[in-house]
Amino acid sequence: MARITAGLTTSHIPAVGAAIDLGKTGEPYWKPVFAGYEFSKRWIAEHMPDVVVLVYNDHASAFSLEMIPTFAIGCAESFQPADEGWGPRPVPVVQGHPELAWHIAQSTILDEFDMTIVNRMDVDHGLTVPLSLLFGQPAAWPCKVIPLAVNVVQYPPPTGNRCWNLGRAISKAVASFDRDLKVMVWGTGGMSHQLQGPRAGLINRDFDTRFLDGLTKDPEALAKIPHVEYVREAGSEGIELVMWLIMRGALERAAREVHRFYHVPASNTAVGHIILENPPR
Amino acid sequence: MARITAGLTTSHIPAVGAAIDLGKTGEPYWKPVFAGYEFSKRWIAEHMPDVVVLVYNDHASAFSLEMIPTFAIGCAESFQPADEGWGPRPVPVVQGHPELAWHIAQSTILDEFDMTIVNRMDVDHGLTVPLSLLFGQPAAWPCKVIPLAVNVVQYPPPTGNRCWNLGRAISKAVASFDRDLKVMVWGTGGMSHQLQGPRAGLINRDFDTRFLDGLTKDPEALAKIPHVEYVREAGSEGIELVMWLIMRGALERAAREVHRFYHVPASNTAVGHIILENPPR
Amino acid sequence: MKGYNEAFQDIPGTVVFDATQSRLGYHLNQFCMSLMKADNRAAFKAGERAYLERWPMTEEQRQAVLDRDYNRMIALGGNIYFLAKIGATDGFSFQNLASKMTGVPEDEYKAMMVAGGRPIEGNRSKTGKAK
Amino acid sequence: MKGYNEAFQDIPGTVVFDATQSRLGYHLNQFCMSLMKADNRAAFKAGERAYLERWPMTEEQRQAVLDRDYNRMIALGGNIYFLAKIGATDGFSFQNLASKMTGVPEDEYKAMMVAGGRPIEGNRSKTGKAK
Ligand SMILES: [Fe+3]
Ligand SMILES: [Fe+3]
Repeated sequence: MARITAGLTTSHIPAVGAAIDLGKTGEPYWKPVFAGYEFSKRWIAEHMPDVVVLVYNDHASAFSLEMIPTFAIGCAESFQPADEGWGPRPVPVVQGHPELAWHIAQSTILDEFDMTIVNRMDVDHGLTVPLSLLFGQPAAWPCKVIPLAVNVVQYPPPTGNRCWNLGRAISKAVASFDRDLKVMVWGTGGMSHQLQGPRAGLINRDFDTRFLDGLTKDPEALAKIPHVEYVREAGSEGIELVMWLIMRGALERAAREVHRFYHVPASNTAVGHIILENPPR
Repeated sequence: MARITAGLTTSHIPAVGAAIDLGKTGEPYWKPVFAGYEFSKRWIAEHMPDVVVLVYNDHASAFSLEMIPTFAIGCAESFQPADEGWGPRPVPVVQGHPELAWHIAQSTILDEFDMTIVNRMDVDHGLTVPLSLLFGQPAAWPCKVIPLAVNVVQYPPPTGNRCWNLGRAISKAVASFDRDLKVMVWGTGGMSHQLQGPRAGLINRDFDTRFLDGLTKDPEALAKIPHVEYVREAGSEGIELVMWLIMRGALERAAREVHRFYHVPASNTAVGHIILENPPR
Repeated sequence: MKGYNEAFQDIPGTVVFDATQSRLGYHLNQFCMSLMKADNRAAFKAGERAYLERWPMTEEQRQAVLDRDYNRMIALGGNIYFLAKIGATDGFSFQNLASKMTGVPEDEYKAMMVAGGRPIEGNRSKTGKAK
Repeated sequence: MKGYNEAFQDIPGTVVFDATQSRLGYHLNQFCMSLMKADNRAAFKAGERAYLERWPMTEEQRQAVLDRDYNRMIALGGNIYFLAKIGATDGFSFQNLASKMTGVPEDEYKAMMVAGGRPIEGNRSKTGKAK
């Protein structure tokens, strides 16, 4: 049977993608950002998953205001990098895993999550920057990816509790998939950042640290944080952190933190990155 | 505050729409079908709602296989009749109620229903035939309509229980809307019919009668019916009946049946129509 | 969950549009969607094969469309709500399509419906497990 | 629920993209989506006003785009994830947009970020209810 081996969270800042694409990772400004992923790149090479369920938010790329799904699961064979206004990122096409994606869609719908099934979708920096951070610049991504897009653009987004429970439902779905696959779940976005208006540039190291601590030790408490607290404490785009709870809900309660990185700033944002491993079976 | 005054269910057979549009309602074949709606037309003229929340399924008109939402709520100002292959039906443009629709969207998402918000959508016979059956052929529809599209095309559809609970969440949402509006909820589709393959034409009067009886007396029991039982007993397109549970969940437990009509056949389908009134306040 | 999909297979004469069928019939069904535009219907009517070549479906699927073999289209992943657009383009009613799928003349099919439809007795179960 | 939307209004310098904003900014944001195509970007650059006239937005919204007044666009229903496409079309980084929105020179804004960002203390609450 398929099993979830590990999860990780990471910011998905577009400027980080640009730094990689333009060969600036060695510059003094960027060096400390990428240093935080050195361990992670070695770790993932040793623990290469067959499939990543990549939880991210679409930043008004695949989904306009015409149709706004709360949870959208990508069941296509492949997904093209989106043109977000400066041409598509020069990264490989993302290869999906339709069989597992459809299985997760079916299982979660029967568990009463009201998923939107998507068979055609371009993927933006929210999905491709995490891949670049973990895998660098290969000719092809080394594993399959199932995009799971969460609405955090149009209010209201799903509650933290709903995200947590979706994670649990994904865990159940993966465990019932009848093929021997190593699956990881990634939660992306965050940490504290505000990209709009006179309060742009807000960073809250204390909030972020508590969130990183709680992710391993007390995720149930994090799942109770109301939206207004994210926006107040972590900035308007800090709401992206609800997506991390999907990752956490998909892992076991006893998951162990094996790496943590926190850095301010990358562009306007606090970079947060943590790796959790499920207990060995 | 807004309140739900009544609910009704009705089949939404395309051939019924064609009979109306082509002036065939007086023909011997069609006469008994439309006779069943005579009471209903007088009743609704006396109890005219300000807004109808119209639960229906899109029949591969607004939603292709590119993107399949489980629950999609129409928040637009208006909705055009869809061209389903023979030109759009000659019926008025459907006027939405964006304020209430957005309010229901927000309330149900915070109640952990994973709605898809839709701001641009054509509406097919699933939505317009019920309007024609109740309102005839006016120059403009006499009330606002909020389309609520439920996936019953791609398996799995939402469970009956999920539909029932969505109805309850809609009831809560309407009750918290700060305007004095009379709202009805309509559940459409069904009853027994199969449109595909060698078993096409299946009709199950016993199942349909039990379903109509249970709708008033024991809706909780109906909410437990598994998908396979709908398909087996009521035909592959009989699965549309799960949508009736959304209507029923939105009404009070003590709602009273004021009209019932059942007729076989209209085209390939058993016509089922029932009107339930909430107790007066 | 495995049980979920398998349970439907006991129902005679019925194909449930699950993930397998949906993946199989994706382009066939998307072709049907294209018939929602009058221009496309005209182009299809003007040259069916040429129009079908525009869609990356299998040759089997194309042939089933050309043959108006609805049961075959369903077996190859078509869904009746999508396929209905072909019927509409042809100007046929749903009852005409039903007569094609059930293999009886349209008159006879209509008479069966007027007489109360296809009975449920004997049509519940292939294996007889469900009575 | 009423409390849900109102709670956000206590947060300084922040517009939450709720139903009201979304309805207000619908066409402004859909215009931004159009800039995801190179041809449209070229057409916009070749004649901004003419391009904006194609979209049924208000004259105020058009002027805010022409002025690259992001705070005004946000007040008029723009959402930053959509508006970022204008910045990308102009070839500006997000930090450039942030400097425009915060009204400080880009150098100064960058220096603030390098120094740890805008502090949360004093930026939580308009009313002082949240400390
Ligand atoms: Fe983001
Ligand atoms: Fe229907």
